[in-house]
Amino acid sequence: MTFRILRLALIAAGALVISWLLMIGLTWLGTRSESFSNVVATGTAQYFSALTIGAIYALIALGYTMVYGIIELINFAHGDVFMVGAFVAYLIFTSLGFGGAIKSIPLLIGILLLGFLVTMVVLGVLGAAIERFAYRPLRNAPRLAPLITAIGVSFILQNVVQVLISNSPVPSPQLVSLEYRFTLLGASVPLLNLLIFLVAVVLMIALQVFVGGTRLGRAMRSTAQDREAAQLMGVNINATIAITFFIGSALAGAAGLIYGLYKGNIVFNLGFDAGLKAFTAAVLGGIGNTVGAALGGFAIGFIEVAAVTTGLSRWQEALVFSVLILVLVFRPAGILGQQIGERA
Amino acid sequence: MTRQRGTVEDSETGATALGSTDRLFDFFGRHRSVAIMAAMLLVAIALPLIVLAPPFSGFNTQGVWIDNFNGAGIYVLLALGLNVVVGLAGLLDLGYAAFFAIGAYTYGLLASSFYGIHVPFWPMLIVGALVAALFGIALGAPTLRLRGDYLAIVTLGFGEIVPVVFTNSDALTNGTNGISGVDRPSLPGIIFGASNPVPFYVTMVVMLTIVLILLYRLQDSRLGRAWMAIREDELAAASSGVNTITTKLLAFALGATTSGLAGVFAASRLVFVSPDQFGFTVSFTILAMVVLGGMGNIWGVAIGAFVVFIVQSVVLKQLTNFLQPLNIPFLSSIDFLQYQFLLFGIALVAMMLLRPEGLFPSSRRRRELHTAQGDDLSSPQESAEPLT
Amino acid sequence: MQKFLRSSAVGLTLLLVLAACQGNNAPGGGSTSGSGAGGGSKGTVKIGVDLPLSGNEVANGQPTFNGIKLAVDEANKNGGAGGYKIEINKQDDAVNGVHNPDQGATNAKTLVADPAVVGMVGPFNSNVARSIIPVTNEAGLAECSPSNTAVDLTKTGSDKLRPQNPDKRNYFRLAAPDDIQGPAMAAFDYNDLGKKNAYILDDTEAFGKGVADEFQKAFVKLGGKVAKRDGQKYSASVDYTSLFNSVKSLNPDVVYFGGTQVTGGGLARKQMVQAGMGAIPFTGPDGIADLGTGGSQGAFITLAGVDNSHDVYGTVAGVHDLPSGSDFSSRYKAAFQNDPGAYSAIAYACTQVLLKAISDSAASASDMKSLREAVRAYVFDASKTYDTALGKISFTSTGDIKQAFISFYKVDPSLNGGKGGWTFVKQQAFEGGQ
Amino acid sequence: MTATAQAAPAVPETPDDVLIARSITKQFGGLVALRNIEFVIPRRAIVSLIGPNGAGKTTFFNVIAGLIPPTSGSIELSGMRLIAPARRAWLEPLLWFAPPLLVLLIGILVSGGNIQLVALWGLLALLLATLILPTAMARPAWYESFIRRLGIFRSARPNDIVRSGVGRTFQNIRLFHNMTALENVLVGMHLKLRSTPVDAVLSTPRHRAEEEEARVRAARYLELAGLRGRDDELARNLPYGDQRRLEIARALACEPVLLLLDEPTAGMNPRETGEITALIGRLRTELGLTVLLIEHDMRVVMGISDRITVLDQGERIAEGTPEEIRRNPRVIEAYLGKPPS
Repeated sequence: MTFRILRLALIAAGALVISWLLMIGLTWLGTRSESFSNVVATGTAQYFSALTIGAIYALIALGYTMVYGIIELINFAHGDVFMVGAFVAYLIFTSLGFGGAIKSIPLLIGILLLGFLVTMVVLGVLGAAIERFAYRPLRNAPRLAPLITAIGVSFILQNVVQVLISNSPVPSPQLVSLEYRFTLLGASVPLLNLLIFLVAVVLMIALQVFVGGTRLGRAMRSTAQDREAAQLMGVNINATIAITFFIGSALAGAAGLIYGLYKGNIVFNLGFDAGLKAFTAAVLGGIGNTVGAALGGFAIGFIEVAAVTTGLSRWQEALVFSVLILVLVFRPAGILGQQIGERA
Repeated sequence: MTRQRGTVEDSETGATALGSTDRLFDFFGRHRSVAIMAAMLLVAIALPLIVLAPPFSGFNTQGVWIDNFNGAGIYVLLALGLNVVVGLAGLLDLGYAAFFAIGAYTYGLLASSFYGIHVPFWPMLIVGALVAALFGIALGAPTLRLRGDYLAIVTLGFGEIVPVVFTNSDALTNGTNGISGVDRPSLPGIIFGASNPVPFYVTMVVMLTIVLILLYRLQDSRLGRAWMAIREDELAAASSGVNTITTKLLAFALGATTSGLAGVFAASRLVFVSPDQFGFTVSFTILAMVVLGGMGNIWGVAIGAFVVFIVQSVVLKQLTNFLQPLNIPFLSSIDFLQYQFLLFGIALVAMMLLRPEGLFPSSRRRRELHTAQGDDLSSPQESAEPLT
Repeated sequence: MQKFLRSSAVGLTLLLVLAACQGNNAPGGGSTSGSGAGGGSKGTVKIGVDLPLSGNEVANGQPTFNGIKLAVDEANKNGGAGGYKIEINKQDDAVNGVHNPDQGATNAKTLVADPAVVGMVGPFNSNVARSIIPVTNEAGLAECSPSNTAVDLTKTGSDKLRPQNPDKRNYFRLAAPDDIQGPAMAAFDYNDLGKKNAYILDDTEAFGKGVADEFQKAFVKLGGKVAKRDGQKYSASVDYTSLFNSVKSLNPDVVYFGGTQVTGGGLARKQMVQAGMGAIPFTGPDGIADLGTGGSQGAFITLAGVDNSHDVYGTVAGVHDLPSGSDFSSRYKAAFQNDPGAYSAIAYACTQVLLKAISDSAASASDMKSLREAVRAYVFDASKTYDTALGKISFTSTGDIKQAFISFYKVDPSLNGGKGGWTFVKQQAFEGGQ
Repeated sequence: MTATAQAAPAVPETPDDVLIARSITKQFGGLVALRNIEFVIPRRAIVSLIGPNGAGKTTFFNVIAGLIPPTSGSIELSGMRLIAPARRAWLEPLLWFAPPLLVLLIGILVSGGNIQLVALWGLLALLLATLILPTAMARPAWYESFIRRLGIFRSARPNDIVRSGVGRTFQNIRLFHNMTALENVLVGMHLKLRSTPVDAVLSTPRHRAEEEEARVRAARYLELAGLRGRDDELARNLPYGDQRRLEIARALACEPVLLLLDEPTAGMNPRETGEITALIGRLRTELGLTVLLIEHDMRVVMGISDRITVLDQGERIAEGTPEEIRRNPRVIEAYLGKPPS
């Protein structure tokens, strides 16, 4: 176990360094600047924005992949759950009277923790409720039926937020001042970016520990493997699936909160686009695989930034999907997905 | 299979007991193409008359309704094509609008002053369908090894890439501005105009009739059975001698064909083609139409597409204008335009919860529901059944 | 069936509850008919409106629609136009939340088929205009767009949009075309601000890309350099940080954003400042200069943040050092409790033009059909002039505004008690039409 | 047929052998599922494959059926070497992509910077690719022989195996559940029907005649398998035993020379087992089929087999007539106190 964690950490560290070098190389390709220090500085700045975007995608992708793993449903409403998370955090912060950066560090930490807690719980409940009303009745229906209700739920969530809050973007409070920065190799990076990355990593590790080491986690894994068998073993299927939705949606809620802090701008329809990207990330990593989802999220963030860096901003989306298609052509079950051969 | 069932029922009820209506059904059961033609003719005549009566007349005038039917017809074509891919062959395609775009652009480029080429509409119907079919094969080929939802995301990717390519190829497709001044169809003595939707209507009805007949024939042929076999169990299909690759590619190609037709028709009706008509929301709408109508059932899908289009593009859009003059307290003062998403979303969820199999489940599904008892010995394999 | 009824009843109830909650948020939403005391004796005529009014684009459509509604309400209060009471036939061209040319054409057909519709305002997007104009042209319905700026809608290439009646123009607009607005800002950047190295970013949509192209042409012609040209398709989860990171080392001294507030303007400025490029001026077309104060819903300054909105410049079509300009803004505020959007005033002016055409030609027209034609002919009579919220204007024979004035605006963060607002910088006349 | 009962030396081949497997090895990662299996099935024989669980029987079946390629070794079906590890497979993609890329290159060189011309050439290249790629993937016979001439070899896929006369059933029934029994059988006849999609669309007389005849024939297969009158029932609604029969009927519809039956009596009661055993016997006598059978029920195996091969842990430990196998000490050992019959 320790060995496995150590190996994983080493691989992750290696990937981080390699992608950093890669980004600097791409920056050189894109800018063709003669000044080496300029290239390194730009590349580093780009690298950190890729990590931040990737972390958000990864957190959303986790929810997709967990739900898919357990009931094989592409939960198209998940992106909108993320959006609702951003708005819940917005409502919490503004109702407490915080519209901008908080100077006092202890207060900031307290408010953030409170925000995370409330957002994640509210969103978890919302996710479980959606499952209860829109998906559970269709568990034995044809497989595309819940896909359509998912699209319907997505429309409903969007319209409700639009009508109740705003039909145009809303400035979300950026509690962590962007003036806190650190300089690395000539690039000035907001501390917030690092914070977001760390929060995402902590949440992912917590999820891994939960799924890997607790009774509930075991119930989830066994349900994902074989629902009937798990049921025979005394696993409460309905509760397990509800908990999966709860956790996935709570993570999306955390992602929403982070997104609001980072972007400072939220809008009722941001979920669909972000959700689509996150879903792509989940598939890229190997859907059903939580580590893969995280990996896919970071990969998509990286590709998006790389596209901009190399001057291909107009082709950003096309590039993301081209990479996806290429990966799937050679690894039909994603990067880390189980490459199931044809079984008899 | 309809024919088959007809004969079985005959032998059960006894041919002597047939009434005149039964005889009619029997006739149509045997000559399905004639039945389709008769039904389409009936529908084509009835629709413009129905809308003269309230409440439909409150929404739009007859002329506009007919034009709306033309729009609905486009989506019916699209849904019929997607039904081949998703409903029959069981391949979840989330980027189907790409072929619609390709059909429309084929016509837009070859029948406008953009390149100065003006190929007439009628041959272009076939050209557009063929080009879309080719692209169906080209975009289908990389997905052949993929299963289920991996296939879905790759097709979604193609659905995203195709409009991006049209948007960014300024020199070739006029980029984001699209191609305006696309030719309308022409026939001697008949004007295809914006204010005269009837020629378009007739064209659409004829196209739909032909497509319906062809699809029914294909569905009951060796190819149709191979599609369904792949949908049910790809491995068993291959082990029964079905070449899964050719069969899947044919499904993509045939699915794309009808959307190519739809694209050509749409471009000539709108006299304008631009990338923003083919976003992924179009793909999702078509998929919703197929599932709501009842996957795999050709008539069901056609009706589903028709209903969803009319609800989305006519009823929800005109609801406010419709209710206002009625002076119903409260209802008349709501601006329904703001709640379109909500209403459409609720409609999607409610319909799926009430009828998980779609509005008109295919006949085999109905039979399954009626005879579902007594298969407690069913094999565990059933839960792994793809898509359907 | 019972189950179905029950669930639809639940849905309806939910809907009504929401509607009730929503009631005080957007008073513009409700009844579309004028509620004026006056109204005409001769009956009712309608002004057709086609705008994106749902989903993402409602942020564009609703303020624009409010401008039209304000004009109609005011006219009805003063006795209508030409003895007619004015109503609005409102159409939404957004499908699944995105403007859709196909739906636009369908809506235009609906409007054209309504005999009482004698004039039309809209659409919002140039691509929708390209599908609508063939329809309205065939019906001879005067159509005024408050926001279409694509050059080919009125000038070279516009005959393609009129296959049926090539000689009978019906489409006119008040927005300054791209080939005026873009070069205007190019000259302003180059001459007035003294900037020589521009970073140009567009939203890849018809308007944004078109105006940015024209800006680029003119800027290079003046002798300026383009540091980098990018296009970032707007999606609600778009991120501009990496774009600005990548251009920082190229040292641009001015940024031009081709796009609107709704396709990312405010966010782009915010992330630009956060990427450490706050000292560089951010300039853009009328989609940026929405003239809304900071804090009002969806305004540029609100989204960019007032702290980030310094050195932001925008062009606005029309004459703007008018007392009536601020007057409009306060009336709008009184009616809708929010600041006007970028295109509210211009939509208001569009409606004013149509109303004047209706009232002046009402006497000569015997029925609705002839009134529709009379209104169309009236607008394309180049000798007519109109008093509008944008000042005294008249049109060329192609349907572009004759007195093509471009006003330059700048954000002043100290205005409105520190909430920020736009101040007038200067205005400039251009040759209108061809 | 008079081969010795020795397990170790290769079984002598006669020209009339339906299937000849030469030292088949299959590895899954580190696990050796099959090790150097030599195997021959004479025409019109009923051969059984037995062995304890995990012996590699189903793996061997899947290799024969073209589902999984062997790691080494080869299989000849009716004299054609169809199954073997791929050779020079990397060459093949070059064949696919070279022509379109060449066209594109020529286009770029010829059009001298005119982007519209380049795009036209690009479209041409794309067209070429769309023609080549699907053809290559569909692998029609002429393509297969063409690449073999270039020294490229790829193992045959399941449908090619069916074409060369092998029909199969599955251990865990794999029917087309939402299709009727008759339609299931009709899918089995897929390769025997000649009408093209164009025929179907035009509803040519040839197509209609063929469909009529196919339905009659399919009904006969159903009858043969003991499913008379259940033509119109959905496969999923059939009772378990009938589902097994339907699978056999579907396999028969392929008109195979060699029929692979994977535990056809699993989960059946003694009466049904007897019926299936009788059916298998009739298949040989009436249709002249060769049958390869995996079976756990020793009564069935001993009752109808001409020869029996025993696998244990991926190795062939014995081969011979039922009598010989019954007495073979290694087999008894492998089954550990589970004596035959």
